Amino acid sequence: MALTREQIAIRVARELQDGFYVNLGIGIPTLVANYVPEGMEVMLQSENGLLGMGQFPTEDEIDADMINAGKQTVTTVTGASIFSSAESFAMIRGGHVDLTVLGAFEVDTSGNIASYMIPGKLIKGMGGAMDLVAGADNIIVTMTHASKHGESKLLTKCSLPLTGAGCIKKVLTDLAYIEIEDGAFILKERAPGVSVEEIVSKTEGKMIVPDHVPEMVF
Amino acid sequence: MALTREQIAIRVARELQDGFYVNLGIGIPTLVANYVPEGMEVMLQSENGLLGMGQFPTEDEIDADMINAGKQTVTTVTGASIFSSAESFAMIRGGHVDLTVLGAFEVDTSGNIASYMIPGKLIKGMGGAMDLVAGADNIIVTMTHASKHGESKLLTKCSLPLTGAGCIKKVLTDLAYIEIEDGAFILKERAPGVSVEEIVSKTEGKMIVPDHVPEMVF
Amino acid sequence: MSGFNKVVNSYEEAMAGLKDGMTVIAGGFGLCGIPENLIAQVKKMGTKDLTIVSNNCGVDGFGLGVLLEDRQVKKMVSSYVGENALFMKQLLAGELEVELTPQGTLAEKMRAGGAGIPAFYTATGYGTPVAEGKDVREFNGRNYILEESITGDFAIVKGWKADKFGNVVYRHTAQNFNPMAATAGKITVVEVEEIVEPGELDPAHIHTPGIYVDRLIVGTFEKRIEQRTVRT
Amino acid sequence: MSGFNKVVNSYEEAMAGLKDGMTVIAGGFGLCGIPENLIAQVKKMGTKDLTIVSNNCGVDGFGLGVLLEDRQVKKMVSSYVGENALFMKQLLAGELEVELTPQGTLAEKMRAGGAGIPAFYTATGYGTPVAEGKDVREFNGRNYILEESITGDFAIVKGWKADKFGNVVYRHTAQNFNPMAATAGKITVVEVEEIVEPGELDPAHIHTPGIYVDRLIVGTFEKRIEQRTVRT
Repeated sequence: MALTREQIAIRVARELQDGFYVNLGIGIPTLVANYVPEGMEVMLQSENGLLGMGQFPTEDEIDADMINAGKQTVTTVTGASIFSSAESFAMIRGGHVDLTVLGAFEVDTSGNIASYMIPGKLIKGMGGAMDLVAGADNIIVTMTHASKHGESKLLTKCSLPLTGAGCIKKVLTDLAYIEIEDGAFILKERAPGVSVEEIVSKTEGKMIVPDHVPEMVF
Repeated sequence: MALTREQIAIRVARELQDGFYVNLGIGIPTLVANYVPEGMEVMLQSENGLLGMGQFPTEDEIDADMINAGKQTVTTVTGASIFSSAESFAMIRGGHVDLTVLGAFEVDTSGNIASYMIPGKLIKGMGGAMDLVAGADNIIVTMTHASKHGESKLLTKCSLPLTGAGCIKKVLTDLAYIEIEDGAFILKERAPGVSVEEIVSKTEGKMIVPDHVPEMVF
Repeated sequence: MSGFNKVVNSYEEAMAGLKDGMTVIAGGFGLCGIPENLIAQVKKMGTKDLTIVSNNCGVDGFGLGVLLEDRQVKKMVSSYVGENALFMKQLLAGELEVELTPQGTLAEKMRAGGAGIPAFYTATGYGTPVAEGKDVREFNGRNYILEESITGDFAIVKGWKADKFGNVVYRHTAQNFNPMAATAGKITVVEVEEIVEPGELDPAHIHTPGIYVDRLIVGTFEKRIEQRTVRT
Repeated sequence: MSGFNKVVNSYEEAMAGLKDGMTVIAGGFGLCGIPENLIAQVKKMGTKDLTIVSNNCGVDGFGLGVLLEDRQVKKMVSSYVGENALFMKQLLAGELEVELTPQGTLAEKMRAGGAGIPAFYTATGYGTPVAEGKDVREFNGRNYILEESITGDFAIVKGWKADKFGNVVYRHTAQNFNPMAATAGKITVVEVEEIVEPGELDPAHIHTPGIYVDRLIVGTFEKRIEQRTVRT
């Protein structure tokens, strides 16, 4: 079975470490905050200028001046700091964020990522995504393995305009956890009940399959 | 008579305008603060990170954490702000300071200034002077017109290592107020009782003498 | 206005001198911390052919979006413009130019503009459409692109509190792009919720020192929320 | 150390890992806002061949000056080194290397280093000895030189108050180079006068967010005054 959105978030959360500063993108990445392992503390960075993002506010707490990068109303945790966009991206570009999780349209075996633009169709802009992928050492891309029409999103070469070049090393899809190394996808883990054959068949780019590919356990 | 240090400061103070942000260098420039015209407000910037520098503290007010760029203990005025060195030089480099007054060893007819180093003799460093001369539009250099041995400090070409190239337009010496334009010193005003001839004789670089050179009045 | 009193008393005075074809840098992120009334004044003035530098372009009918209604905007420099149907329409019709700029690069371009740094290198955008036509240079084995700074004829900024000297503090995440915008305008106009007595702001905690501020005005704000999310 | 508790309990622990030949960035301006005890710890450790990046090099017998006594410093990157006889002696004897860097360029190099900007253009130093060997480029009719950023193996920083998360505020002009130094160390060590309870610092007025801070220690400080000037 393909992973649910929640299972994707749970699997990503296993990459967290105590004391990590983490930037979570919009969508599935946001859910990761719900699965921080017991006894572990992480601090969420929101690129509009907030370190130490808390949960959504109650009706009484709502404040138009306190939002996250998804423009959602939020709160802060104890130990938070608030700063300018320049300072926020100094943190991001300077490599101070320990883990970045974000979505994508496509990734390829060179570690390229396309996530912000479908020419002639979707021209919204890259927001902070280009800075996030260029600045972070430790990035996990979460995405569906293939489109609704079955077209692979793990490619030899991205077809869409790039968000970043050669910067992605870890991809978690609904079917598998994959690392990118020396111009190939390395199949590291598969979703429960999903066969290596299915994953390979839905992967357009070169994939290396180790002898043993453990199944994820939830 | 050559101008006294106080007269130099008084003459510079005439260039102040209400609402000016001013950076005053160490030495004679510092004295300018004592001669701000009645009814006029200026705010002093100190490049270690203080805008709105006040007078020296009383014994009771002395605080090791409140100093100016000359490392002297100071106070702040109402409306002051305190910030990092990066922010301070963003102001300076970005051209936000209205007037900069600083000393020099030499200036030349190309607007070059040498003020920080005498090779083999004095190797203290440029401090903030290079940023100040590069960042400001409106700079007044104060200096003695000639050395104790009578050697001119207003040259065709600076002999010492430069602090800045082509950035000086106004020089006030103990003998004259001079502007630099199109590769020449323009003699604008002379110290009371000092002849044009004396000034010209003590100026090594090309000097243009207008028909009328008014005497400064104190 | 005399000495260091930056306070003006009308929005007309606040935006006096704005002319067709000028570049305006605006603070704000989404609808948070945007200079609502200064934008409304620009709409009222009807100034045309503006280049607007702002992370976003508001929404239909609010924020910078209102300047699209009478086609006052020639070009937007933004990182994300996805919340605005009229924007998309004008863009696809070729009536509006957009220069998509990564958010961190945009923030840094404003800061650099205000700080006298004409250009800087960043890895952001290397190998992407953003890098097209830009210099590439290697430092320590990695490739970076050269980005030039931005300055504006005007900067319009939303603060929380200020004193008459133009010292400004921002509230919560309404800070965002405002401090950088404030440094990068030839004329910087700040509107705030409250003007406090001189000396009330702690000198060590001022976000925007008055040296960057030319005009200051107090206004009232709608503060529309873009994504109202609550927990129950 | 667990979670976000950055507090360490000894200066040994604070500077653990410092090795011969490393680069150390230090906050402070003159003797104001210098990490006195961290410097003393470096002296105690006897680490050699250090490159020290700091606006000044202390005075004879205090501040970074103490590191000269046992010749621990190979190279200083500073804007002004005029207050130190031992420094001059070692420099003129060729026992010490100095890279004179304009003060604003030095501050910006540290900030850039922390912010992932490998290099930037500035007009500061164009046409002077500082420009030697550096790229020159024209923007809008003016010449600028390319300056590369600075990062350090360690950054040593003096704060006023901090919470256990490493959020730091500085006192008065003891801020100076400290915030930039804090961003530019692979390992950033901050010593403060007081560690306050979590939540006590206003999130909007933190000078150095905890993300930059690896180790935090509370110390006592002499705070020597370099130029005691009083009015009567």
